[in-house]
Amino acid sequence: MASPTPLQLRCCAASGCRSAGSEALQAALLAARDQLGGAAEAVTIKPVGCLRLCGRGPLVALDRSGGDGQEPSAGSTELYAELTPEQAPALLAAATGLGDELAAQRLDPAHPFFALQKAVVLEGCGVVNPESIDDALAHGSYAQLKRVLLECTPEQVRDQVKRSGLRGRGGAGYPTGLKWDTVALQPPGPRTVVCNADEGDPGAFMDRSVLESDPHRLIEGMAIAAYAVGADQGYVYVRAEYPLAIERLRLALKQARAKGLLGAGIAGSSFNLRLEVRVGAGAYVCGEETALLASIQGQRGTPRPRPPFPAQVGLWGAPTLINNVETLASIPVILREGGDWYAAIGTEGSKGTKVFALSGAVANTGLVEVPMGTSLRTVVQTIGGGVPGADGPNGGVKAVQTGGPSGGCIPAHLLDTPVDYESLRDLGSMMGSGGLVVMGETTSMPEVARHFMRFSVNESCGKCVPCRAGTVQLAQMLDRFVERRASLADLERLEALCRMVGATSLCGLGQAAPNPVLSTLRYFRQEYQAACREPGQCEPPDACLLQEVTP
Amino acid sequence: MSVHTLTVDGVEVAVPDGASLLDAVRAAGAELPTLCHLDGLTPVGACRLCLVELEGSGKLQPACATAAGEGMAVLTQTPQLREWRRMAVELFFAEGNHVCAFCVANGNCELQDVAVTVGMDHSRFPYQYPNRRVDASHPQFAIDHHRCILCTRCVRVCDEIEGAHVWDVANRGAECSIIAGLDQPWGEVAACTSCGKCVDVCPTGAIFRKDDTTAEKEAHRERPQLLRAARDQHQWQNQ
Amino acid sequence: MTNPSDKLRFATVWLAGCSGCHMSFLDLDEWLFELAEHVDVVFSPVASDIKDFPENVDVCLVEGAVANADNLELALQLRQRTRLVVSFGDCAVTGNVPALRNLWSEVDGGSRQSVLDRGYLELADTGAQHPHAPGIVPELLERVRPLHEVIPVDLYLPGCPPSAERIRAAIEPLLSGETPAMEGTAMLKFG
Amino acid sequence: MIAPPSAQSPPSAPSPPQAELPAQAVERTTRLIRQHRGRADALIEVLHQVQELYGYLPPGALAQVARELKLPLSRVHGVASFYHLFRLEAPTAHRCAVCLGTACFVKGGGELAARIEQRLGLRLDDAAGNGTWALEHVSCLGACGQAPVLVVDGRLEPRLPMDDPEALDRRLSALGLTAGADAADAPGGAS
Repeated sequence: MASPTPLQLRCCAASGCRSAGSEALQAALLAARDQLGGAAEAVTIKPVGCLRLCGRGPLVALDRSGGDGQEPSAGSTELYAELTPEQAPALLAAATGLGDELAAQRLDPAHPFFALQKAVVLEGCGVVNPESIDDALAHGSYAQLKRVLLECTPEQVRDQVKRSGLRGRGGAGYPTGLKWDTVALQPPGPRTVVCNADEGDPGAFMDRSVLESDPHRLIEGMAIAAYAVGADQGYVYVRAEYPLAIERLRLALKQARAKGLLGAGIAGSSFNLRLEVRVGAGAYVCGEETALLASIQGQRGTPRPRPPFPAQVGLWGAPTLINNVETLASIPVILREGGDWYAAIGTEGSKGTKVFALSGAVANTGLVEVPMGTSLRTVVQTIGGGVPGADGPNGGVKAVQTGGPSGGCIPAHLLDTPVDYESLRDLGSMMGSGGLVVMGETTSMPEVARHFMRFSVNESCGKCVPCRAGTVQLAQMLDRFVERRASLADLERLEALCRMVGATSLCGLGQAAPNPVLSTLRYFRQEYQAACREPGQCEPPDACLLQEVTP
Repeated sequence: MSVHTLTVDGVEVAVPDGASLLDAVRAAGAELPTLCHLDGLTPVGACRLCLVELEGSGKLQPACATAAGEGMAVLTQTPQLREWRRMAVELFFAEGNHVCAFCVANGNCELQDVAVTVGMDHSRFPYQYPNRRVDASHPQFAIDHHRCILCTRCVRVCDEIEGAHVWDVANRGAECSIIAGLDQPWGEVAACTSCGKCVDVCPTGAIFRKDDTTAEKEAHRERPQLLRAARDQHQWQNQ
Repeated sequence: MTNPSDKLRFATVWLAGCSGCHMSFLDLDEWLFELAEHVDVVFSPVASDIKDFPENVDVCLVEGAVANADNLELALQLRQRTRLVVSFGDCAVTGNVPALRNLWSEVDGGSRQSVLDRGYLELADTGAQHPHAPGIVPELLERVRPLHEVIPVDLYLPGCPPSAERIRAAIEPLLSGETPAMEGTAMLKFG
Repeated sequence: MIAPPSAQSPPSAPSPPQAELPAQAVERTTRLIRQHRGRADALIEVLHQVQELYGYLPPGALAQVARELKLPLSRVHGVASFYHLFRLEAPTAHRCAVCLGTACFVKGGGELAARIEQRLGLRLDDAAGNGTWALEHVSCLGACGQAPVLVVDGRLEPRLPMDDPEALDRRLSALGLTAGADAADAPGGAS
């Protein structure tokens, strides 16, 4: 562990707080410390990753009793929000017991937003300095990699992962251990491990937070995965829209290589691993695994039919393990605490914790990690605080969008649904990567559906016709509903085409593109019906049509 | 060589290992509509017309790009599949400008034929009328993008058989288009050998010989298969 | 049947098209006499002088796309007055050649302006000007549409033109109150 | 106006004007391709770096990349035009991106885009913009906690006050998002 320090300020240096001015704040804190001297000189100022409540950044945590508070709820830690550089001296004064000017900006660590979170994947997030491998090592990074290389066979590693019940956090929820087995048990030959960090769902920023806050955890997870499946090379495919994440990940890889934690003969073992970063160039479809592989190979990011699955035929034809960031970042903890420990968290079918990015019409926006099975109501109303300024049983919430453009809108009356893979699927939505966008009463559902359909139109790769041409037609049909010039026949056509595009598209993007329409039709059908003109409702009967076709 | 036994619409067939579901369907004497697939070229599974249902799982797979496996039960003509095929063809017609009346391929067009096969008597989806390009810069051939259905046969035949890779797909989604070189006029692309294979394989009137006018296009869509058999299996036509 | 005689009240309509479908219809030659025994032609550019579309029509073949205000008005009217509307030929079914101007719907003031400029200004040999005769020259619609985008259609008979045999094969069942199956190469052809 | 479908000159990119590229940039490109050991799978990485060099991907540079990575021209153009972040045309002096991700959408991102379109007199996602500014949409920047957000010349602008039109206008003016604004006036400008 790091040597205990009497006072420590942990300044959030992740994108959320950066955009709110955290760099200037940290510089001001350093300057103020030098200027104030005295007791302030003993205050450690450390940049860390995400402190969760992104909506009120920049955030700073103050540890009083020395050491890094594992959770902000620990009694010895205080948390301050929305700080300006001018307030740096006041913060140092508060830390050294010389003032209390910032009481109004002090957050209550017992608030459900913090108290109900369970940090597993995010345990180092907001605690370690993401740019220092020494700090990461002091917090236990790479300990599990070194241990498994020394003590465990690949089978034993895979066994722990299977016992944990971990399922893919990228959205589909495929059992991770099973995937690892499939790759490991392919005929002898080279294998590759790929981390899918192409987090493209609008409203999702979990993976970015992990990359920016605790990159060594991901690298360790990948290295363990590579060992478990027999891979000696790997790629992290990061979307180009995340420059800070890319920068920190590249730095972390360099540091890990320098420490002999990557490369040849890792930690004195015979295990070799070459890891590279590949940066995307703006294509949502590259989150689809076969498209991602094409992109890593320098091609257009178009998917191909499966089977064969990447676990059988992947990068350059070799078996390839593809896992998402959160999945791989869960691995070190699972090995440290044991698969059974992890499996005890969560529900029967969905084990462990899940990180959500909570945003939209909600009081507390930010990063939330909770056990699987926590109800949406707890996440949105208790943790999120509901819609600002609204009250009532559902706190002004009309619906919660999960799963991004592939998911759906869950209406307020179903807020007591536990968050797990099956429950969300049964409601016509999906877990997706973890974006939770809260929608208030004034949100028009056909408009939401059109928003997502336009996204799919924009992001369709154009390879297969249902997605390329079908999404265009669907978006135009939705225009008619948004502009209130649809007919009941349009409603029928909309549903029929949704089913066709969903069933016949080549990849997940097209297959899931109709979900936002279908789920809003399921729960908010009256809004679509209200946008239809009844025959005979118009005077003259074809007024709407005439309006449309005449100059 | 091992053999897989499977059923196609209840008919039992045996196909060699490595055969596709499309091969199995044909072996069973059934037919599936196809547009992007062409024997002799690598399948891409893009047009979705040859989707079949695997009984039991209910999963849909493109027959052209899926390997036949032991014990599979394949359904090719469920009412649902027929309806979706028709919708796919409607989407093709609606997204381009397919005016059969004065098309060079009228009467020899796979899109036109497939419309009849799937029973499309009109498109329920509004026509998009994209304003696309016509490139007649090549001395012998021309490409009319209005008629292109993005099957990528031209891209594949030029790459896989001719080895010139003149063509590729540019942009994405509804903006996709076939390009020559750096999106240059075809006639200016030095890589083109003027072999005419892209003309031969084009399912519609998108790529054609400039000598041909309405309904005069002759396509030779069997050529890639002959060439591939000649190269891979040394089967020549004079033997 | 709504008419007192047991003959079907039969109409044909010519919207934006070249009249080729009507020519093909006339190619039915002597079968037209047979047809006349089963139907009263109550409205047709080739077989009737009536100027207003009548009420209580049983079957109407509609050739052509919907390209101007008159086309639209007539289409709406015939739909209200007809039991079974047949979209007759590629222009009615797909928009076909008349709809090619839709390619310019997004540019230079839209397809309407573009086609007028091209036709009356750019290609004029002398006296270039836009036709202007309110109430006489019908206004062009901004977008040319196939018939079924404007009114519900009961039967589609594509072709440019549909051959006389296919027209007959489609009409014959209608005379005995049956619906023809528009399937297969015998009944379906575009172009 | 309807231009007759031109058979001779499709409006496509001209032949690569290799000679016009600055020699220094051409050399840099060669060097960076060598750093990737000329591997074809490095194409996307190479394009990123070449775009940094020129601000966009000029045809001549694409031709050079194709030659030195031993890839077909059409393959390189196909990849360059597939990904949203690659620009095939020279960018405007200033650029603004409005996030239309779901969180920003819920918080008024659409209205924000419309307001900026109006202020700058340009259209969203038109690369030419108003000559000085171009406005594009991005699908999510992962800054959902700060929604709605803009990126102005590479700098993220969080929490635009959509519920207070006056404050919004002041903020947008302060960012230089004003019609006819001289390029040099814009804070954070390239000057």
